[in-house]
Amino acid sequence: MDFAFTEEQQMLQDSIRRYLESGYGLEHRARIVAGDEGWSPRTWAELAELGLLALDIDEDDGGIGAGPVGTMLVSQATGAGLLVEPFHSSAVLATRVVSLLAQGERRAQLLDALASGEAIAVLAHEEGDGWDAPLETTAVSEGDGWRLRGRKACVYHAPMARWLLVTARCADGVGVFAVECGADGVDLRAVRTLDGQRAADIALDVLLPTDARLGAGDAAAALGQALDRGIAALCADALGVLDRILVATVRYARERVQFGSPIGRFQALQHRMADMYMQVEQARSMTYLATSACLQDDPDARRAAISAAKVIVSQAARRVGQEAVQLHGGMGMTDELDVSHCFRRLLAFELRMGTIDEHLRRYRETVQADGA
Amino acid sequence: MDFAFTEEQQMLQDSIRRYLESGYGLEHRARIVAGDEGWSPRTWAELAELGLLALDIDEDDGGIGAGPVGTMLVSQATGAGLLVEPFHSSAVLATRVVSLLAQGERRAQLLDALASGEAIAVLAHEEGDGWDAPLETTAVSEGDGWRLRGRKACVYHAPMARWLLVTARCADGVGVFAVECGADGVDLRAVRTLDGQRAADIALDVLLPTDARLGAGDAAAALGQALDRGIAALCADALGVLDRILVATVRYARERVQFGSPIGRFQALQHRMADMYMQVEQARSMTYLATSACLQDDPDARRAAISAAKVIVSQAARRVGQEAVQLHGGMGMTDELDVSHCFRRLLAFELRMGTIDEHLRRYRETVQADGA
Amino acid sequence: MDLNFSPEEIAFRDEVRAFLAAHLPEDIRDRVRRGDERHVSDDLRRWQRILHAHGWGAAMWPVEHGGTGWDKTRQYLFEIECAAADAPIQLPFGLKMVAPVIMRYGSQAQKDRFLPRILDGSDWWCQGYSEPGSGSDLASLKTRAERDGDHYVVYGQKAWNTLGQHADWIFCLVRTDPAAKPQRGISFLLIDMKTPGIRLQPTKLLDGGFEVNEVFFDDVRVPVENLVGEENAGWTYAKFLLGHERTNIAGIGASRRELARLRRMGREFRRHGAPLIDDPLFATRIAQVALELEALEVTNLRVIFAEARQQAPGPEASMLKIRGTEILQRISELQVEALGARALAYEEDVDGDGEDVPRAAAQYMNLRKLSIYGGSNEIQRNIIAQTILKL
Amino acid sequence: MDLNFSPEEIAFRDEVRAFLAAHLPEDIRDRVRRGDERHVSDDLRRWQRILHAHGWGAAMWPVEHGGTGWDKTRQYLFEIECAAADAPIQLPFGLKMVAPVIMRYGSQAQKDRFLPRILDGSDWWCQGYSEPGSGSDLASLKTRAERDGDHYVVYGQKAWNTLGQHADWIFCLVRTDPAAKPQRGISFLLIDMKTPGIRLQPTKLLDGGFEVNEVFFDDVRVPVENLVGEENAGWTYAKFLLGHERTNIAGIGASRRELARLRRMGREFRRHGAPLIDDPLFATRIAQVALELEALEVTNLRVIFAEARQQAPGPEASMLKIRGTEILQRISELQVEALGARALAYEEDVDGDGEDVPRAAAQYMNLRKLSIYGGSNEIQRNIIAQTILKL
Repeated sequence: MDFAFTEEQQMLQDSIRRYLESGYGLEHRARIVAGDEGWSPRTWAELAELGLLALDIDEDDGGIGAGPVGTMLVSQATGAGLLVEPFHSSAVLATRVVSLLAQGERRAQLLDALASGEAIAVLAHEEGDGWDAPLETTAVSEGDGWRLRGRKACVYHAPMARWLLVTARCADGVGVFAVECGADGVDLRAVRTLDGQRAADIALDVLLPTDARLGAGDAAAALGQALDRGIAALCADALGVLDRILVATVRYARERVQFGSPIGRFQALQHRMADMYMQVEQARSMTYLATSACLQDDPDARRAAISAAKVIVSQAARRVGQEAVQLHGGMGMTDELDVSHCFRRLLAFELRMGTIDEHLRRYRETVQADGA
Repeated sequence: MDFAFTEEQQMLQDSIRRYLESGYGLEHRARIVAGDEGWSPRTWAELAELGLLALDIDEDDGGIGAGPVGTMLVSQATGAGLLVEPFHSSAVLATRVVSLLAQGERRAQLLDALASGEAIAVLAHEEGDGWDAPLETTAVSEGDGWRLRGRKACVYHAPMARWLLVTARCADGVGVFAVECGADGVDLRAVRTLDGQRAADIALDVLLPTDARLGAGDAAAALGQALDRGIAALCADALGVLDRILVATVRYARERVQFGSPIGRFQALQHRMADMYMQVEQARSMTYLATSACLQDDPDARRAAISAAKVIVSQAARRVGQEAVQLHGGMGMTDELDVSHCFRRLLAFELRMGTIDEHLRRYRETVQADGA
Repeated sequence: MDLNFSPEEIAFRDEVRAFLAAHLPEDIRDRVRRGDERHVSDDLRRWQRILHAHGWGAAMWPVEHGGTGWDKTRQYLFEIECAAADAPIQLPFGLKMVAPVIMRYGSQAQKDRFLPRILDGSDWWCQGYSEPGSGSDLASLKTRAERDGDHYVVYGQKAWNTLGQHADWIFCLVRTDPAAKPQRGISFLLIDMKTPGIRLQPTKLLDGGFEVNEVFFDDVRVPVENLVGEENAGWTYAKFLLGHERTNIAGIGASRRELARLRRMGREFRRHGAPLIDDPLFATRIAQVALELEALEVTNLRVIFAEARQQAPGPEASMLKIRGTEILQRISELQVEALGARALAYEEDVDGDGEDVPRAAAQYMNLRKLSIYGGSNEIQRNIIAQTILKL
Repeated sequence: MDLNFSPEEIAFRDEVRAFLAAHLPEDIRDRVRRGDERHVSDDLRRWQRILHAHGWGAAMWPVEHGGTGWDKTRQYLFEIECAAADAPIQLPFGLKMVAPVIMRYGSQAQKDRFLPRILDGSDWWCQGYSEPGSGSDLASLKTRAERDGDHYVVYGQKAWNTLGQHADWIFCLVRTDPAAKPQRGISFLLIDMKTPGIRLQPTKLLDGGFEVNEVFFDDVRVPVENLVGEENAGWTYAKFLLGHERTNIAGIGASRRELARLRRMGREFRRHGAPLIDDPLFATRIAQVALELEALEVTNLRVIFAEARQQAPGPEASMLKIRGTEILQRISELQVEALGARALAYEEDVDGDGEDVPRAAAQYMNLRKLSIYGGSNEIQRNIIAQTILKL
C-alpha cells in the first residue's frame, strides 16, 4: 500500500500545473472559449512539447508510458486549470483505444500523429440514449470495405479532430473504425458544451476501406477497458476542479466580511465547508481507487471500482459545486470568478460518460452478481 | 378555506390535553408501560368519561360525531401525551370499521360497548408481508358459519381487546369478521412494541357464526376508507409528538450551556433547529390535508392525500427524531427525558400502517395513473 | 377547518382561467413557455397593459389606487393560474416593491405621478439596494447622496440590479449621513434612469445570460422632491419594502409549472429504450418533490389564512422562501437529470428554440440564485431561529 | 501509488484469519453475532486471555510492553478480520486509553503494576471523563480531589461511564485546583472501583439497555501513588488520551459486518412476495452506502499511510469519525427499513434470540450515540473547519 508518487510523476504534474497557472488564466481562457475554433492550437503544440500528448502511450510505442497514475496526476492539473483543449479526448481516450486495438503501421501512424500533436482523434461512442445503451450504429461489409451508418451524440472535441474512432455493431461484435472527419458521408453539427468546450453531433453514412477497422474481432473488452480508463481520468480532472473550487470558497469565506465578521467565522457555514472538504477527500480516495483499478485483471472488479468512483466524484461535484456558489453569494452567480466556471465543468463532468444513476446501476449489478 | 377550529373542537382537544398533562406524566406512564397489562383501565375509564371514546361515532349512533377534524385534534393530544391506551386502535380505527360496516343490533351492541369503554376492539389486518400486501387470511363457508384461517402480525392493543375485527379474503371480496379474543382457535402471542405499547401476533383457525361477518358483500372500499382515516389520525398523533419533541429540543438548547454559551446560540445548531421547525410545519400541513381528505368522495384523491401525508410526516418523524436526540447530546440517549420516548413513538409511527416506501409507491401509482 | 376553496373562490379561479384563455397573447405565451427572453421588455409592458385594461393591473393594490382589492387568497389563485397558463410574471420592482412604499410613505405628488404609470405599464422600475460589499448585510451600504441646493448628488455603485437595462426608474438606498450609525443615515431616493451620470454595466452570470447589472452613479443630480418620506429614515421604508416583497414568495405557481414540465420530460425522454418515468428511482424522486410541493401549498394557504386574521404575517414568510426555493431548485435539478448527457450541448445567452432541452440546463444554473437573492436562505434560517424559535 | 496490500500484508491477513478460525470460541462468536450481551464480561475477559496467550493481546502496544508492535496497516487488517469473524471488540478503556497514558506519563511502578493486568485481561478499566454538565466542553468538569496526607479525597459525579458495572478500575479527570483556569487545575487519577464511597447508578438508554452509568464519588480516598504524572497537569494527559482513542475510529470493520448483515436481510426478507433486494429503490440505497464505505476505506488507508510517514496524523481523524459514524448509522437505519413493520415488536434489554430481527431496531437506537459520544460530530466539524480549513 503506497499513496506516494514518484519524482517523475510529480514532475509531470508540476510541469502542466505551472504551464497552466502561468499562461492559462481566466481571461486568456475566455478568449479561447469565445473564439470561432474553441481551442488554441498553440496551447496544444505547447502541451505536445511538454510531452503530455505522449503521456499514456507505452514506451514500446515511443511514448512516456506514464500509465494510469501519471494520467491521473496530469488530469488533476487539466481540471484545476479548466483546460478546454482535447487532452482527455485525444491524449487519453482516443490514444488508449488506438493503443489497445490498432496494429502494425496503422498503430504507429496514429500514435505518432497523436503524440506529436499533429492530429487529434476522438472516440465517437455514445448515441444519446444513455451511456451504456446498446449501439445502434452498424457496420456491414460492402464491396471491399465497410458501410458505417448511425449517429453519435455530443462527441467532445470532434470539431477539431482529424479522426473519429467510431464504435459500431458488426456481425462479430463491436468494431471501432477510424474515420477521417472530412470524409464523404460524415456530417458534423458542432455544438458548444455547457463547460465551454466544443463537441459535435455526428451523422454517419460512410463507406470505409477494410483497414479502417482497428484490430480484429470483437473489440468490446478493449473498448470497455479504454472507456473505464477514460472515466478514471475524467474523475481526476473533476478532482482538480473540486480542489480549486474548495480552495476558492474557503479563501472567499475568510475574506468576505458581513455583519462585521468574515463569513467563514459563522459556524453554520464552517460546518458546510467541513462537509465540502470531506466530499472532496472522498472524491480523491475514489479517484485513486479508480486509477488503481485501471490495471485490474478482473474486468468486473475494474467496472465496479470505476462506477463507484464516478458516482462518488459526481455526487461531490454536484454538492460541492452548489455549495461553492451558495457560499459565494451573489458573486458566485457571476461569470467573473472562477467558481462559476468550475461549477459548469463539474456539472458537465456529472453528465459525461455515464450519470450517477447509470453508474449506480452498473455498480449494483456488478457487485450483486458477485453475491457480495 | 378555513384553518380555524370551532370552540367545541378546541374544547375537546383541551380536555384531553389537560387530562394527560396533569395525570399522565413520564413516571406514571413508565409504571403503566412496565406493568403486566401494559395499559391502565382507570385511564381508559376516564377517557370514556371525557366522552373521547365516542368521539368519532356518529351522532345517529349516539356518539359525539366529531368526525375527522375532532379526531385529529384529540389525536394530536394523545401523541403529545404519549398515551399507550388503545385510543387509536379502538376509538378510531375499530370504531370506524364498525361504523362503516356493521348493521342493526350488532352495530348498536359494538358501538355502545366501545363508546362506554366497556370493551375494546382492534382491527387485525396486516400480515407481516407489507402494509398493502394481498390478504392471505381466508374465510370460507363451513356448515352454518365461516371458517377463518390465517395469521395477523403485530396487531396493536390486541392483548387488551375483547373483539378482533379480522380481515379475510372471501369468495365475494374482502370480509371483516368480529372474533371474540377468547374464542377457540384464536392464538395470541403478546409482544411489546418499541414505543412501549402492546400488540400481538395472532394465529387464527376458528369457526364463526354467520353473523360474525360485518356488513354484506365486498368490504374493500369501506376497509380502505377506515384504514385511511386511521392513517390520518396516526399522522395527527405523530404531529403531537413532533410538537413536543421540537419544543423540548429548543428549550434544551436555550438552557444547556457549553463553552460559556447556551448551545442554542451556535449558528450551526440554530439552522438545524430551523430545519426541524420547517419539517414539523410541513407535517402539520399534511396532517390537515389528510384529515380533510378523509371526507373526499373520490377514493383516488383520498388515497393520494393520505399517502402523501404519511410520507411527509414519517420523514419529519425520522429526521426530527434523530436531530432531537443529537441536539440533546448524551442526555438524548437516556430514558430519563421525554425526548427518547418521543423518538421511539416517532420511529414506531414511521413503521406502522405503511412505510415511507410503501406510501411513496401508492402515491406515485395513484397520481401517475391520473396522468397528472 | 376546511381546506377547500369556497364556491366564490372557485368561480373567481374560473374567471381568471377564462380571461387568460381569451386575453393572453399566443406569441407571448409561447415565448414564456420556451424561456425566450429576447422580447422581454415589450412582452412585459404589453401584458401589463392588457391586465390593466381589464382592471387587473395590480392584484395586490387597494382599490383606491387602481388595484383589484383582492384578498390574499384571490391573489394566490391569480398567481397560480397565470403561471399555469404560461403568462409572463409581473415584475415586482414597481408593483410590489416601490409602489407600496410610495403609497405608505410618499407624498401626494409622488403618488399622483408614479403610481398610475406603474399600473398601466408606462414605467419600468428597477432596484438599487445591494452593493458589491453589501449583500446580506444591507445596512453597510456605501453609495452616498449629498444635498446640494434642490438636489441630491449621488455617487456610488449598486449591484445585482435586475433587468435595469429596460428600466425607466430606479429606487435607491443611499447614505445621507455618513456619521450616523449604519441604519440611521440611509435615505430612499427615486431616480430617473435617464439622468446624466448613470451608467449600467451588465454582469454576465453563471448561465451565460445577462439579467443583472452593476449601476454606477457618478455625481448624479436627483431633485429633492424625489426623496421618499424623511431624510435619514430610509431604513424604515427599506424594511417595509422587503416585507412586501415576500408576497407569493413560495413561488407555488412556478414550481407547479416546472413540475409539469419535468413530468412531460419524464414521459418524452427515453433511457435504454424505456420512458424515463418507468424508472422507479426517477419516478420516486418526482413523487418526493411533488409531495413536498403539496405540503408547501397547504403551508402557504395556512400563512395566508393567518395573515388575513391579522395573525403572524411575519417570520413564516422565511419558511415559504426557503422551502419554495429549495423545491424549485430541486425540480430544476431533476430536469437536468432527466436530460442527462443531452444537457451538455449548450449555447450561452441564446434563447430556447421550442424545446425543453436547452432551457433546462440554463434554468438550473440560473436558479441557483434563488437561495441567494431576496435574503439568502441562510439569513432566512437565522430569522426562523431567532424570531420564531427565540434562540 | 499502489492501493494493493503487499504480499507480506496479505500473508499477515491470512494468518489472522486462520487464527480466528481456530481460536475464536464458537459460543462467543455466536453471542456476538446475535448481539447477546448477557455474558459480556466473561466473554471479553476470556477473549482477551486467548489473544494474550497468542501474543496478540495488544495490537497497538509496542513490543517492550508486551504488545505486537504491528504497524498501523496490520492493526487495521487485524481489526477488519476480527469484525468479519464476529470476534468481540476489545474494550478501548484499558488497552487504547489508559495504557498509552501510563506508558507515556506513568511512573515505573504504575507501568509494572497496571500494564500486565490490562494485557492479560485481569483488569477491566472504565472511563471517568464526562460529567452531567460537561459533555463537549470537557474542561468545565467539576469532580474535585483534595489532598489529605497520602490520599486524594474525591467528591463528585461522572456520567456516560460505559460498562463500569464490570470494571475493576476507573481513570478519572478530577479538579485539584479550583482557582486555576479550567484546563490548568485538572489531574488524572487511577481509582480502584472497590474503594468505599463509589456508587454506580445505571442509566437506562434510548434502546432500553443499560450500558452506561453515572458514577458517584462520595469522599473516595485514593492513594497519591495513583496520580498519573504531575498534579494539575492532567489536561495534557487527557488530550493525549483522546488522540489515542482515535485509532481505528472509522470503524470500517463494524460497518462492513453490518453491511453484510443488511445484504443478508435484503435477500431474506420479502415484501409483497419478492425479495427486498429486488426492489431497485432499496438496492440502490444499499449500493449508495456501500460506495460511501468503499470511499472511507481508501481514505482510512490514506490517513494510515500519511501517519506512518509522520505526516498529519491529527485532524484527519475527525473526518474518519464523522464519516464512519454516519455510514454505520445509515446502514443501521437501512436495516430497520428492511424490517419495516417487523421492527415494531421489541423487548427491552433482552438479548437476541438468534435472529437479526430484534437486534436491528435496538442497534439503530443504540447507535444514535455514535454521533454524540467520543467528541460529537459537531465538535469534529469545528475541528475540520478550524484546524484543516483554517477558518
